[in-house]
Amino acid sequence: MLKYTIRRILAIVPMLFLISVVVFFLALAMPGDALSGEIDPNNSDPEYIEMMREKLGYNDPIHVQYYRWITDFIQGDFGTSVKYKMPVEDLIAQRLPNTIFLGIISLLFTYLFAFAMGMYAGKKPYTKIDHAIGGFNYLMLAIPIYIAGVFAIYLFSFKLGWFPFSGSVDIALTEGTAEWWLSRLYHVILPALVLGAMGTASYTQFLRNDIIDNSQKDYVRTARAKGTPESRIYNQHILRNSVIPLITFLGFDIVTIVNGALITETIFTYPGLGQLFLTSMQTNDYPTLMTLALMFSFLVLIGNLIADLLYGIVDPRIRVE
Amino acid sequence: MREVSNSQAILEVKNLESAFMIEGEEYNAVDGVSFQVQPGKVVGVVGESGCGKSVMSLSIMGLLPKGIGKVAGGEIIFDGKHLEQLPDQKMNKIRGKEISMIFQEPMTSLNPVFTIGYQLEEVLHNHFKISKEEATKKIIQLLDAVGISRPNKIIKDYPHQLSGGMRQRVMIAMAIACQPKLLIADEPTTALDVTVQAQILELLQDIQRKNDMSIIFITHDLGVVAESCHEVIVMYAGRIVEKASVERLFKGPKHPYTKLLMGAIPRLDETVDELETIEGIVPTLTKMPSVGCRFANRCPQAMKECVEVTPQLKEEESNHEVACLLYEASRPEEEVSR
Amino acid sequence: MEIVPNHNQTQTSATKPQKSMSPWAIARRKFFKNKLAVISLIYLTAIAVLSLLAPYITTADVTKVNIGDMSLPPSSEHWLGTDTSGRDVFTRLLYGGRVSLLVGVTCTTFILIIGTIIGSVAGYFGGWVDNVLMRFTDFMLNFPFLVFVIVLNAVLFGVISGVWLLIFVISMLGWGGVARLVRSKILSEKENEYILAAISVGGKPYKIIGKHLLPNVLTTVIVQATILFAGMIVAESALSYLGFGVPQEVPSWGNMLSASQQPEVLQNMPWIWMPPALVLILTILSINFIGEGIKDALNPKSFR
Amino acid sequence: MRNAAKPLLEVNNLQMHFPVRGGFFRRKIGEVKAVDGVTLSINKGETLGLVGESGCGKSTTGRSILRLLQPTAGQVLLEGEDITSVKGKKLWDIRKDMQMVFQDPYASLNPMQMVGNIVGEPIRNYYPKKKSEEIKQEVADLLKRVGLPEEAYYKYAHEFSGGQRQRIGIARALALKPKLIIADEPVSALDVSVQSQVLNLLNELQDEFQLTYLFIAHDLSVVKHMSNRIGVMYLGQIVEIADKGSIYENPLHPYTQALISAVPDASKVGEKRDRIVLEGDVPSPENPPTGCPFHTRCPKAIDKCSTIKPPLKEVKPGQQVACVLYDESLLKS
Amino acid sequence: SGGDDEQTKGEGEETSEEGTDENTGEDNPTQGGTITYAIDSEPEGILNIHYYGTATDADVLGFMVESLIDYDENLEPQPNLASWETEDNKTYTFTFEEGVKWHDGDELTVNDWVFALETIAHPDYEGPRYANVQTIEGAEAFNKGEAESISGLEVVDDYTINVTFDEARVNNLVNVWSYPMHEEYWKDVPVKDMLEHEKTRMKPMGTGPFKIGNVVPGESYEYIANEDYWKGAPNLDKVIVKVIDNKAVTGALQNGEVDMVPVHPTMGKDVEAMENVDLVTYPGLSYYYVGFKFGKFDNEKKEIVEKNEKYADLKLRQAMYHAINREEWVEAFFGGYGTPVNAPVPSSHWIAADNDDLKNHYEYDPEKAKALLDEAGYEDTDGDGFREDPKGEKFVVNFAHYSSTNPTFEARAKALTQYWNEIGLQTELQMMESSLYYDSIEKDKKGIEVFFGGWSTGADPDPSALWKSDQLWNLPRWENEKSDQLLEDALNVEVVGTDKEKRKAIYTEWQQLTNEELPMLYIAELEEIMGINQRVGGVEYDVSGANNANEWYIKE
Ligand SMILES: Nc1ncnc2c1ncn2[C@@H]1O[C@H](COP(=O)(O)OP(=O)(O)OP(=O)(O)O)[C@@H](O)[C@H]1O
Ligand SMILES: Nc1ncnc2c1ncn2[C@@H]1O[C@H](COP(=O)(O)OP(=O)(O)OP(=O)(O)O)[C@@H](O)[C@H]1O
Ligand SMILES: [Mg+2]
Ligand SMILES: [Mg+2]
Repeated sequence: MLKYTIRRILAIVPMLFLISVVVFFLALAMPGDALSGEIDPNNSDPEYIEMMREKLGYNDPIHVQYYRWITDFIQGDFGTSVKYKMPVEDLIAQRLPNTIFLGIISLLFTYLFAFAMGMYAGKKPYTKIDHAIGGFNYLMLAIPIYIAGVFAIYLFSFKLGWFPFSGSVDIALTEGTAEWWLSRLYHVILPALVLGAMGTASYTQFLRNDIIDNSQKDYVRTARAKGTPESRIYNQHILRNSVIPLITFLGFDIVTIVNGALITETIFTYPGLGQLFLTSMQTNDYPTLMTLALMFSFLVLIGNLIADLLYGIVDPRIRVE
Repeated sequence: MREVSNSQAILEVKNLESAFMIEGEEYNAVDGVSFQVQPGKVVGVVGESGCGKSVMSLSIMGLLPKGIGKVAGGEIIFDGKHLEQLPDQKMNKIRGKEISMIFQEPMTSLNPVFTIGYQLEEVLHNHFKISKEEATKKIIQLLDAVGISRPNKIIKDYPHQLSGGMRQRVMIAMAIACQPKLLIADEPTTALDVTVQAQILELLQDIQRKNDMSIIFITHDLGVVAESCHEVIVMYAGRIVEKASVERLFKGPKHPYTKLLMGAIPRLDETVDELETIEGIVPTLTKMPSVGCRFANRCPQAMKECVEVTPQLKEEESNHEVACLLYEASRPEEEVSR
Repeated sequence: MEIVPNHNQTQTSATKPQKSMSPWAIARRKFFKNKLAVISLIYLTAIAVLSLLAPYITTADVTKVNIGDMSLPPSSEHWLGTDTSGRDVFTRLLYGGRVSLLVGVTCTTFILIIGTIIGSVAGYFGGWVDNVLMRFTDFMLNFPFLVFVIVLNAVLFGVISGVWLLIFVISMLGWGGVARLVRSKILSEKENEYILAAISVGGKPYKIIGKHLLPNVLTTVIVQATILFAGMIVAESALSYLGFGVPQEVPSWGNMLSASQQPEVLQNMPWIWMPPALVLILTILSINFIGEGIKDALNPKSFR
Repeated sequence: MRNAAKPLLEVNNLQMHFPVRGGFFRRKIGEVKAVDGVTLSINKGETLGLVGESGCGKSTTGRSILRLLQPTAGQVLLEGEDITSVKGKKLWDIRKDMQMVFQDPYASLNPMQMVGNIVGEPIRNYYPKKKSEEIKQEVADLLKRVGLPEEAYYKYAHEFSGGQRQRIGIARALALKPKLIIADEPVSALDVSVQSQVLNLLNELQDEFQLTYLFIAHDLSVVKHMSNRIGVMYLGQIVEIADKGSIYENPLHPYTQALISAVPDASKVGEKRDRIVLEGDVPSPENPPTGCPFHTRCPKAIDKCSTIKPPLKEVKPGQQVACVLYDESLLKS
Repeated sequence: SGGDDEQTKGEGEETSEEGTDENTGEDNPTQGGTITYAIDSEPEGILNIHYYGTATDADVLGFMVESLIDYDENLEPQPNLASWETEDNKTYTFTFEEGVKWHDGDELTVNDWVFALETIAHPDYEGPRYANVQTIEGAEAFNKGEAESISGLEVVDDYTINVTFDEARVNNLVNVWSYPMHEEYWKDVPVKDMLEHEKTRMKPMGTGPFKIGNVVPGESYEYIANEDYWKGAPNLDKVIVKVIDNKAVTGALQNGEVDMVPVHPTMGKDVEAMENVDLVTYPGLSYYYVGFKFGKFDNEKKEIVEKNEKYADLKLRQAMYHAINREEWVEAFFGGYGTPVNAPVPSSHWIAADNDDLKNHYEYDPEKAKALLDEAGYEDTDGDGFREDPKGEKFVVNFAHYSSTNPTFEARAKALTQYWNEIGLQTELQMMESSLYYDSIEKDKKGIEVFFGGWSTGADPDPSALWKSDQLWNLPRWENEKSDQLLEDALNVEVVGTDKEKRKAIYTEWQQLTNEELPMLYIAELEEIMGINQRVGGVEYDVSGANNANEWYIKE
C-alpha cells in the first residue's frame, strides 16, 4: 500500500509539470497584461506603467519567463499580486482558510443531509416519504447552484433577514474568541448550504439506490439467515457497503468545491479563493490567476489521488498490500 | 394414511403456497407443497431451474423478499411452532440457531467488507451472550471442524481472499455454529468444481452424522442426491411430482418427469447414443396453467385429462408418492397427444 | 417404457408468438409508458419549438434598447414585463431559449462525438493507443472545468466570435468524462462473447466497432447525453451569469439571469429574473426526467 | 476412432501467457500462464473432449486454436498447415474453417441484432456478393435444422430461452460449413433437460455434416457422452489424454482418478463409495507450483514431483499420461 | 480614468474626505456610537497612502490620513496640516500646524513629510507616485542614487520647510505629494519591503480623526476614534468600513445594516424612496465620452504617426453628436444623476468654461444630424436604409464598448448605436472585456474606431496628459497645434504668472476649441451619490468629497 501510494503520488509530478506549462501559456496568451487598463491620470502615468512592465519581466523571452515563474513557484514564491501588490502566497494564505471553512461546512451539510435522507429512503423505498425525498432531490438537481444562491439571498437575507448576504465574519469581534467563531459560522451557513445542496441530492439518491441494491444482495440474505436483527442488517451490513463508494467521493468533492466555490463565493461576496480567482481574472492579475489555476488543478489531482487511495483503504476487496 | 409418524418430524410443511407479486398480481411460485423432515434425515429436493426449490426453502426461513413475496397459505410447523405465523423478531431467534441455511453462491453470500471472523462471531452474538474471547475461541474450533487449516489467520481475512471452496466451508461453519436442528442447503455445491464439490459433500455428510442434524438438500444434480440423501422430493413448476426414499426413486422412478430427468443426464457408467430430452421449458410463473398437470404440455405420455384434472400426490408404494394421472385409480387407456 | 423423443417439434413454448420487437422498439414503448418522461418531453419540445419560432411569434426586436419602456412590470402589452433596457422579457425568454438550447445541443453533440471517438478507439485497440489516449484524457480531466473554461474563453476572445467561442471552449474541455465512460463501456462490452463471435465469423474491425460495439455502447451514450445536455445548459447559464459566457448582447437565459446581480432588479423586479430562472429549472428538470426515462427504457435487463 | 488417417488439427506445446499489468504506467508485473504447453490432435470427424476444473485453461486453449488469441508459443496446425501466426487475409480465410460455440448463451448473441442477421452475418462476411434472398433462404434452412421456428428470423435474442439461444449460436457456427467446431462449454449454462436437447443436436449435426468437434466442458459425464477421446487438463496442461473408455475404466493419472471418483453417481444409491477427496484448491495460474502442477494436491505425490515436470507420454496404446509414476526414466533419474 | 462606473466613481478624491469647514455641525452633537460605512467594491488592502492604487483603498484610508493641503468646493487648495507661501511658484515655504499627533502619540513634524518624499523618490519605491515628487529639485538625482537627500528640501525647523521645484509651474503646489509619513514608525522598514509590510496591510498609521482597529483583509476595517485628534475628538466612537456586494446595497441600507454607502445611479430612485435614508448627491469629477481614432501613436517617438481619415469629417462627428439624446440617455442609464457636458472638463472644476461661453450645445436634433450628413455627402445610395460614405461605399460605424458583469453596459452602448442607426448611420457594437479593451485602445489596435470611455480628473485641472499630441493617453490621437499651445500656455508661469483668472481664460479658450473641433463627443458628467441613514448627522459632501469625519455623529 505504501509503495503504491508513493508511486501514485510520484505519478502526479509529470502531470503537474504539463499543467503548469499549459497554465503558463494560457496566461501568456491572454489578452493584455495586468497593467493594461491601469490608465488613470490621477494615480499613474505611462512611464510608471512601462517601468513596471520591464520590472515584472513582461518583456523577457517566453522560456525565461516560464523558467523564472516555475522555479520561483517551486520555492513557494508565487509572485506578487498585481492587484493587491502583495505576495500571492500571502494573499492565498489569507483567503484559503475561508474557502476551506466553507468547503468543510458545506461537505458537512452534504453528508449530513445525504445520510439522513438517503438512509431513510433506502430503508423504506417506494413509500410516501421516499417519494417526497426523491421529488425534492430531483428539484435540487435541477436548480443550478447560482440560481439557488440568488434565491437564498433573496429569501433568507433580504426577505427574512435571517442570514447575512456577504462577508465571512463580523469585524467587531476579536479573532479567536468563541463569538468570532460563531460569527464565522453564521456567515458561512448560507453559502455552505447552497454549495452543500449541490452534492446532497445526488448523494442521497446514490445512497438510497445503493442501499436498495445492497439489500437485495446475497450476503444480506445470509445475515438474515443467521438471525441478525433488521436494524443491524441496515446499520452494519448494508451501510458499510454503501458508504464505501460514498467515502471515495470525498476526493471528487474537492473538485466540486473548486467549481462551486467560484460561483458561491462570488454570489455571497465571501472572500475565498473562488472569488479571488474571478477578481484576478477580471483584473488580469496574472500571478494570482496562474497560481490559482495551478492550485485548483493541483487540488483536482489531489482529489483524484485521495479518491483512489481512499478506495484502496476502505474497500478490503481492492486493498493493496 | 400419508403421515405415519408425524409427531416425530422436525419439520412439517403442509400445503405450502408462496406467492409473488408480479405487475400487481399474485402468482404462486410454490403451490401446495407438503412434506416432512424426520430428525437426522437428509431430504433431497431436485427439479429444474425455476421450479420453486429456492422459494420453498426461503419460505421456511421466512426470508422471502418483503413486499414482493409472501407465504400465501399452508403451514410450516417446526418443532411444534408455526413458523408462518411467527413475527420477525421471534423468527430471528430461530434463524441461525435452530434452522440455518447455506446458499448456492459462496462468492456473494459473504459480506465483502467484514472479516470472516466478524461474520462468524455475529451469528454467535445473535443468539448467545458470549464474550469476545469465547466467541473467537469458538469460531476457531468451528473453522477447524469444517477443515480449514490455519483458522487463526483466516478469521482476519476478508472473503475475497478465500477460494470458493473455502468460502463454502465458512458458510457451513456459520450454519452449524449454533448446532441447529435443521440445515437447509440450497444448491451448496453447484458453483463449485467437482473436486471441491466432493470435499464439501463429504464434509456435510460428516457434520450431519456428528451433529445428528436434519438437512434439506436442494440440488438439480441427481447424482448428488443419490449419494447424500435419504429421501427425495422431485419438484416441477412449484409442485411436488414425486416423493420417495432414494433407493426407491432411483430404482423405479414413476413420474414421467422424473424418468425423463434421469434419462436426460449423461452418465459415466453407461453409454447411450442418444439422451432423453424434455422438450419445452418450465413455464414462467405468469404462464402457469391453473388446472391440470403442469407438466402436461411437455409430457410425452400426456393424456386428455392431464390438462383438466390436477393430479394429487398419492402414495403408490410405501414410501413412494407420485402425482400423476397415469397412476390414478382409473387408468385411462388412451394417450392423447398434445 | 419407451419415450419417443420428438426432435422436429418446434419450441413455441407456452407463449403465443408475439410481434417481434427490436430492443429499440421495446425501449421506445417503455419510454412512452413513463408519464413523467413524456410530459417532460412535451415540455422540452414546446420550449424548443417556441424558441425556434421566436421570430414568428413575437415581432419585438430582442436587441433593441427601448429607453421609454424600461423596467415595466408585466402587462397585457408585455406579458412578462420589460427589463432594465426596455426589452420585452417574454421575447428575450424565447430568444434566450434559442441560445441556451443551441449551446446545450451543440456542446453535447461535440462532446459526445469527440468523447466517443477517443473512448472507442482507446477501448477497442487497447495497448499503447489506449495508454496514450487515456493519459491525455486524464490530463484533460485534471483541469477544473469552470476555471479553465473561463481562462480559455478569455484567451480565445476575438479568435472565434460570439456564442461559438463558448461552445468551442466547453467542447474542448468537456469530453474527458465521455471518453472515459465510452472506453470502459467498450472494454466491458468487448469482453462479451458476441464480440468474439463476430471476430470468429470473419468480421472486420470497422464492422465490429460500428455494428456490434457502438450500438451497445450507444445506450450508455444516450443516457450520458441527457446528463451532458442538462449540464451544458447549466454551464452556459452559470458562465453567462458570471459574465464569462456568451457575449452580453446575445440574449441567453444566463445573461438574462445576470440581471439579478443588480440589487434593484433582484429585490423589486422579480419579473425580470424569475422567468428565466423558472424556465431554466423546468428545462433541467424535464431533461433529467427524460434522461431517467431513457435510462429505464434502455436498461439492458429488459432485452438481454 | 473413426478416421485415424490424418489429424485435422494438431496442437503442439501451445502456450498462452497473459501479462498481468499493474501500477500507474501499466507495466507488466507478472504472467498468467493460462495455457502452458498443451499438445493434442483431433482427427477428422472425431470429437475430442477437454475437461478440467474452472480456470485450468480450457477456453484459452480453444480461443488460441481459433486464433482469437495470439498464442505465446507453440504450434497450431490445421490440416497440416501451420496457422499459428498467420495474419490478415490468410487468417480471415482460415477462420471460415473453424467456428466456435460459446458458453454463455446470453453474452454470445448481440442483443441489438435480429436473429436472422446474427446467423447470416458469417455468410455475408465471406460471400458479400451473394444475393440477400439466397442468404435468407440459407439462414432459414439453418434455423430449421437446429430446431428453431421460422419466425425466429425476425426476432431478437432476448425473446428466446437459454436452450434456444444456444441453438442460434450453433446455427451461426454452422453457417460457413466449417471443418472444425470448438464448443466451449456449450451446455454448462443450461438446465439438465435443455442440456440433453443441445447435446443430441450437436451429435446429429456431427453425423450430418461430418463435423469435427473440440468439445470443452467441466462435466466429465457430459464430455464422456460426447467424445471419442478425452483430454484432462489441469493448470494449463493436459495431464492425461485417452479414448473415453480408458479414461473412465482405467484412469492413470492421479488427477483423472480423483476427478472421476468425485463425480456423484446416481447408480450408487446409498452405497458408501471410496471417494478420493483431494485437498485444497487449484493453485493460481499466476503462480503455478514448480514441477508437476498437480503435486500440491496429489495423494500419490513423491518428492520428485515437486521438481520434475513430467511430459505427456504414451503409457498404453492411445493413452498418454503426464505423470512421473508412469515414466520409468523419470522415476529412476 | 479608464474603467467602469465603479472605477470612475470617487476617483480624484485622493485629497478628499477631510474638510476644513469647521463651521458646520450642530452645537452639541451626540457623542459616541458606531456607524457602518460601506464600499461596494473590494479594496486592494493597501492601507498606505503612498502606495494605494484604487479609489476604494482611498475611501478606506480617508478616515485616518490627512493631507497637508485640502481642497474647497471649487477644488482650490486650502491649508490643512500646513499652510504655504510662495513668491515665484518655484520655491514654497510650508508651515506645519503644531501639536498634530500621529496615532501613536508622536508629534507630526516636517521631517515626516521629508521622509515621505524621500521614500517615494527612493530607487526601491514600487508605488505609482514618483511623478508627484519628480518635480522637486534634486529628486531626480536622489532617485538615481546620486544624492543622499533631495536638495530641494530645506528643513528650517520642525514646523517649517522650504521646498524648491525644478522650475516654476503654476501647478507645482497641487501636484506635489502632500502626505507625511511617520518617520519614527517606518524608519526601520527598508523601502523595498514597505508595500508588502504588515504596517501597510494591517497597521497603517496616520494623523486623521480615526485610527485603525481590526482589519479583515478584503472585507472590513474597524476604525476607533482618535481622541487626540488635533481638530478635536470625533463624535463617533467607531466607524466600521465594510465591503458589501453591490446587490446588497439597498437591502443593507434599508434595514440599517449600513449607515453610509455610495449608491449606483440606477439605485438612486430606490434609495431616495427609503424613509430611513437620505440620498446625498454631490458633483463628480468624471465624464463619459465617445472617442474617435484619428491616427496611431508611436510610443517610442512620442508622436502621432499615422492618420485615419474615416472620421476626419467634422460634419460627420457633429451629426453623430446631434443624433444622441443625452438627457434621455443619462436619465435611462444613470437614473438622471448626471448632466450633459459640451467640453472635456467637469463643470464643478474651477477651470470649467461657462456653458454659455461654449459655442455649441449639440442638442438632440436628429433632423439637423441628417442634414449635416447630407451636406457632407453621406447619403443612402443603394436604398438599404443606411447611408454610404461620400464615395458611395458602404459605411459602418464600428463602435466599441467595454464589458463587465454589469449588464447595463451593453444596454447603454446599444442605445448609442441605435441613435446613430436612426440617422442612417449603420452602426455595429462590439463589447470587449475591460482590460483587453483598454489595451486595444492604448495600442491603437485594428478594429477600434469609435470607442466609449470615461475620464476622471483630479484636483489639478491640467488636462495635458490626456490631450497633448505627444501623450500616450491622448487616446483619439488628436493633433492640434492650437490645443497643444494653449495647454502649454496655461501651465507657463511666464504667461499666466500666478493669476488664476488668466489661467482660466486660457482653459476656456481651449475648451471652446475642443467644443468646436469635437475630437470626441462629450456625453455627460455624473453626480456622486451617497445613501446615508438618517440617524447619521453632520455629514456634508461637496465636489472634494465629505467633510471631516470627526464631525459626524449619531442623532438621538
Ligand atoms: N423475487 C422474485 N420475484 C418474482 N418471481 C420470483 C422471485 N424469486 C423467484 N421467483 C420465481 O419463482 C419461481 C421459482 O423460483 P426459484 O428460485 O424457487 O427456482 P429454483 O427451483 O430455486 O431454481 P434454481 O435452480 O435456478 O435456483 C421462478 O419462476 C421464479 O421466476
Ligand atoms: N484475457 C485474459 N487476461 C488475463 N488472464 C486471463 C485472460 N483470459 C483468461 N485468463 C486467465 O487464464 C486462466 C484460464 O482461463 P480459461 O478461461 O481458459 O479457463 P477455463 O478452463 O475455460 O475456465 P472456465 O471453466 O471457468 O471457463 C484463468 O486463470 C483466467 O483468469
Ligand atoms: Mg434456486
Ligand atoms: Mg472457459
